[in-house]
Amino acid sequence: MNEKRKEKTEQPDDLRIGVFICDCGSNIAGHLDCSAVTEYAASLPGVVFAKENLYTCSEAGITEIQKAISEHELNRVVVASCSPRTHQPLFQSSCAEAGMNPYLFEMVNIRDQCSWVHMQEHAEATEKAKELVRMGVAKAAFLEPQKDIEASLLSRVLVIGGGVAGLSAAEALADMALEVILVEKEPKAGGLLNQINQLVPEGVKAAEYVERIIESVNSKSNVTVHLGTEVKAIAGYIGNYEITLQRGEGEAIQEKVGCIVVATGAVPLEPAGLYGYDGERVITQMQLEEQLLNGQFKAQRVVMIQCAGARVPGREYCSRICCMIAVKNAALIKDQDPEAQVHILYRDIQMYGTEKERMLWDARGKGVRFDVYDPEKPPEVKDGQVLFEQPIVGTKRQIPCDLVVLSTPLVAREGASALSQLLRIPMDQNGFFLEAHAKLRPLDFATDGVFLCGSARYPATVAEARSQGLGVASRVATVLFKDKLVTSALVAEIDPETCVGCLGCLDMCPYGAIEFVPEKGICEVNTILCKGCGCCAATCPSQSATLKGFKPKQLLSQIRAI
Amino acid sequence: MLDVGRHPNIELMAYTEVEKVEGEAGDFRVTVRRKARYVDEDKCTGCGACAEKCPTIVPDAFNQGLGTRKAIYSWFAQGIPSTHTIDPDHCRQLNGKKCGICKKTCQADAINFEQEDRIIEVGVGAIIAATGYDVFDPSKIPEYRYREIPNVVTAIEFERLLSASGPTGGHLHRPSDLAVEAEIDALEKKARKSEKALKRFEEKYGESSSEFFEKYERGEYQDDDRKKWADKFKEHLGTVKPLETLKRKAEGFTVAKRLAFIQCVGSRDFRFYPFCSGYCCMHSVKEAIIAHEHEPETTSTIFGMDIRAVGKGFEEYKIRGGNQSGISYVRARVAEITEGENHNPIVTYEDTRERVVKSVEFDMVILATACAPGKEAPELARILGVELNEFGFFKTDRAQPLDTTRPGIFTCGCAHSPMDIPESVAQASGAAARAAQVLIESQMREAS
Amino acid sequence: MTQNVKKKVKELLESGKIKGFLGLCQKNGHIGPHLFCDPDDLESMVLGDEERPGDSRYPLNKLLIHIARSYPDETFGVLVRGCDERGLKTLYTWNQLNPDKVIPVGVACPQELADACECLRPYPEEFVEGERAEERSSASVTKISGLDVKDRFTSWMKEFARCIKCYGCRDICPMCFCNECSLEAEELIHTGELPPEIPIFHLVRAVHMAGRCIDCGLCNEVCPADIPLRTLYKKVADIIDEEFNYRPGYSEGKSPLNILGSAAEE
Amino acid sequence: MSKDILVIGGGIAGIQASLDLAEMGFHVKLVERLPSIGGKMAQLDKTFPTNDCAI
Amino acid sequence: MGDCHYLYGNVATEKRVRFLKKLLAFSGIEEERLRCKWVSSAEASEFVEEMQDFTETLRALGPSPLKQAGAQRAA
Repeated sequence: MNEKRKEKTEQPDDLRIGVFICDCGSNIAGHLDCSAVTEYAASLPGVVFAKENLYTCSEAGITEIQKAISEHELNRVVVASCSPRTHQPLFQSSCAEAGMNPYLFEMVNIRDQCSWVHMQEHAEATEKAKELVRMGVAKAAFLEPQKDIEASLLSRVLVIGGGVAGLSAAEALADMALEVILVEKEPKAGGLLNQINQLVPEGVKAAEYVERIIESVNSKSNVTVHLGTEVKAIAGYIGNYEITLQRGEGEAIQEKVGCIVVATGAVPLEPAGLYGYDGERVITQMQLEEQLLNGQFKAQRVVMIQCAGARVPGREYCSRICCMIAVKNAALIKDQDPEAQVHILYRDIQMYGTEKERMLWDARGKGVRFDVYDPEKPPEVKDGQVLFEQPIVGTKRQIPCDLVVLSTPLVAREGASALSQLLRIPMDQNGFFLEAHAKLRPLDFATDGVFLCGSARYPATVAEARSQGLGVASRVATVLFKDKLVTSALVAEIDPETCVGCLGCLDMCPYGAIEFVPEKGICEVNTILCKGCGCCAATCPSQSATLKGFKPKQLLSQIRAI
Repeated sequence: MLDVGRHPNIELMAYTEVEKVEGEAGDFRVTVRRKARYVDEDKCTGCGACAEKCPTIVPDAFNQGLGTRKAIYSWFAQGIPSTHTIDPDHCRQLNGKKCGICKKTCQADAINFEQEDRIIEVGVGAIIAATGYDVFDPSKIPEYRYREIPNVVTAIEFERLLSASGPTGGHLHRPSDLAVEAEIDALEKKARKSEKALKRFEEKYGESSSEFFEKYERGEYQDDDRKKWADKFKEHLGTVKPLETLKRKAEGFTVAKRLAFIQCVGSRDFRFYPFCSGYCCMHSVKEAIIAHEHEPETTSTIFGMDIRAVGKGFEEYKIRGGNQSGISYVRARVAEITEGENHNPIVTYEDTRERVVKSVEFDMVILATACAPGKEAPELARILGVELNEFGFFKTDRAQPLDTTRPGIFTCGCAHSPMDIPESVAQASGAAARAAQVLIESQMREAS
Repeated sequence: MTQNVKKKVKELLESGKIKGFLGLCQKNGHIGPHLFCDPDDLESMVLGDEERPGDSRYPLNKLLIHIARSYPDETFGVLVRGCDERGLKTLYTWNQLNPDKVIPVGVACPQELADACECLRPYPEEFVEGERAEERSSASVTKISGLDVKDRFTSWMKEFARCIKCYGCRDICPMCFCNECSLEAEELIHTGELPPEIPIFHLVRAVHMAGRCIDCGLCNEVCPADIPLRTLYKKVADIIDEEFNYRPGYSEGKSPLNILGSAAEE
Repeated sequence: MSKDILVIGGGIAGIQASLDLAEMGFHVKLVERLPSIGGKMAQLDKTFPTNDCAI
Repeated sequence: MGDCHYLYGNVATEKRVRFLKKLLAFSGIEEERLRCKWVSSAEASEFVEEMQDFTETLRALGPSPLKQAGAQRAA
């Protein structure tokens, strides 16, 4: 029954491993003896070439590897340097260019996991680096060549959310000759802008501004807009998503798209119980916007309190735009009625950038008063007065007022967690969607084919939402302008002979990438959906389900090499 | 950065400047000047052997003048392209003196002193101006005495000191200490030279210089040769004594532990730039956290009117910095920096908490300098035929935030306005989208 | 003793509800599993209590899997004791048997057998033969748990050291339905070594028994080295019960170790 | 009518714009005043808020 | 707890570890020899503390019984 398992556990005979030890400038070489590690690597079984480089990731380092592959006919390459996250794709593509299958490449992290954490223990760090390299070489011996997986791409995009971000994304995608399906839950597009009075800095009417964009989007032939519609189900994967839309009680609409843009925005916090909020004498900025919009605003003495329910334990983030809204409205009130007294109590006045800072100076010029309050001793609102401790002057102050406006932060929509389940996309602790990389991929998700813009990622001003809409269009184009999609080969596989169809793996797959095939009575992996997490391999008792690149033989050889 | 160098669709033209732009959206003719590197790009492998041998040492602009580089150099270690460049102002050979060492050492024979600037014409459909910004020169603010006090540095200089690939390999040596160490090196070099000369005399006359000098003092020798020997000995003493005192002083040097960060240097200041540069508050918090990582006893004080942690995860980062990395935030606008003894800068400010004027001594002061518009921006704007706004950045309109005033030309990043890296990256993708749209539109018009 | 069972089987066969009945038969002095298809030829059927009750039991469920696989559309009857029924329920959840295609015929175990097995429920839901015996808790587990860590280790190692790696426990176990067992994977258990890497060999099997073992005790009976495997697997089942309040055969659905997310815990 | 795009400035913004356009299949000419690209970000050691290294 | 890169990987592991701890204890290997802690990439200092504490516990427990058993078998 187990002849099939007879492959020898020792290494296959035709093994020619090349090991490259990187100094990484002084990051590694500064804390351990790289040449000793190189010498040691050369002595390991199967290693035919070992070299130390100053910067393996530099052009010189790359040519070094490629030269070694051709001269020494290497069929395995191990690079001991920094974390695979930084340069693994680069090294793999360089090996491929030199004629070696990129999956016969293994990286060993002797910087973040060794030199950086043992800066003062030079000798022990060198020994540890040797062991890490020995483990890497042991695993490299069992690497098998793989081929990348290819799939077709549909050049249609689904944009979820018709706020300014979603509209901008739809407009930009349409201008790039892509077909767009825009879905908006509300009967009318425009999102928060529909409740906003004026925009800065020229004081354009928000309604007009968003109307112009809606017209531009509607005028484009390759955009279909579904208002009052919600996304019910999403299946499939990058390049081939099947979407089910539901308009109210009507029948479901099926659509097929290649990429998805999430632009569901965020909602202002309902500050229940804060500063005696009652929607009458203590209102939110949104309610103030409405009053200004329909001309019902009549208050003479206004006090605005910033960071109401924000930058507090449990909701620590700064919601970025509430200061701008407060200063805008304060200046507006002074324009309408120079006699009005407007007083803004703040912790930090977040008027970053060029235009916002000038708004602040203009507002001060118009007589808006600004005062710092101490977060430990927040202001109190009592029958027509705001009492607070003014730290700079050091006195307790009362400001008589007939209206208090709370600047509350934008918080995640409750529907967000449902969407995150639907699309299997992660959220951060504040309920905003978590992008792939905070710095270098702010508009992508880790799951390929799904992108993000606007306040769904983090509160953003109108200008930021518009440029993020454009940005996400470019990110989508980098995928859909190609004729086919190539994904990594490191996915799971299930051995059809030994699988008994017990569905153990199927239940454990977080991405639903495993299906049961009744006729054959076994389970099979959808290689496009599979993210290579290995949950199935960890569950299968008979090792029928395994993850390419992390097979039991490979891992056990690595463990035994310690 | 690497991907740009290797991407088949990107032609990288480094050390090149735009000279002229004509035509309109969809069909621009651009003339660029590829400045002479005096090194053949195709042959040079960036091995750096020439830089090792080059005798001319020059302050390194990449390291803000803190470190040094040679007349033939690569902008920074992992720079792309790694082709080296000869600095025509400092290279002996190019200034008529005899040298050519780099040409001899270069195995790839890539050095070519006769190389000329090349003018190239390029046809493009759209242009993106991502020319970034300049760091504000704080010496314009007299009360911060940036030039006079060595231990007052700009944020970028501090960054270089922190960086493992920087001049001090990441150790926070104080610039005043670095100056002393440089002096020690120079004196040591001089001492070695004079010692060699004394040795020649000692071999010639068979006695040690000090014994000889005592006799000479007593008038035993009058001949010229002995006089030269005595003068040389005096000169030698003149170098060795200060060398000893400096060396003893150098033993006491430690890395900088008490750091002060002063925010809004040049920003929110009507004398220079009335706007807020957006990233410097967070930049200081990060530098304080990293400094604490390098040296756990480090304490940092950040002086700012507001600490603007407005981006995603920024406020949590600032709070964590405060709790775990010994950072305290003081709401104040620093009035003046003076120098106390041992080169320690003293920061004078009004502490708004206790409403009293204080002067506190620090090991080092870091100025969070403003994001000034590029000094070449006006010139580039003229070439591109676009307007600048009142702050000196490219003028854009509200409906299309990334378009300049000339159709087909777009801008993003700090050339558009001061912003942090995530915003720049998002805007860069946006500008790419706008540029792509121009090309797609013109292709469709062509096709129809 | 077997009249009621024979009557029931005869009924099922004649009514065509089942194609065949998998039970035990006594032929030329031996008791073995037998598929009775002819309603009139039930003479040799027995319940497997030759001298003492339950002394010749077989994993009839495991055999049923293979039979059902070759005749996917047919329904079969099978003789079940308390543990066999738990086996059937668990095999249903592991998609090895189709509940609509199996009709169990229950037999309750006598008290003597129930004590020997220390069985928690020595009777199936409905049974045609025997009476309900009292449930017993596993004294053997408490005995070992009482020892201190060092003694526990030495006692188990002494037991495991006698293992001759005959894989008998795996082959007999109704819950071990894998085509190929990872305990025979070259890289995990090297061939040619006796005893096999202990305690890894037995602990790996114990982990595979988590959420599967129905405590039928066949492994104990079949082990030539008399290693108290049942006690080990009883403890495994107890842990799963304490931690996730799930016991194979008693609770519904799959074991929480095999279900995504924390939903299964409460 | 060319299929090329000129990007002036080799800092993080120029690099990201060039990479996006190149991935879309356009030909990009990236012009940088200094001997190599990287701009101000290359001078940074680490970046907030994740402390990843800037290179 | 929920923000595992692969969405639920950590939940499954946590359950297995709870089970394994007790199984090991029953088979005579001290429970403390297996420890499972959640540390994100940003929590470097917590990771360091955790590892130091773990090494101290192991040092207190002395050599693993498996080691001695392995040694006997080899002898």
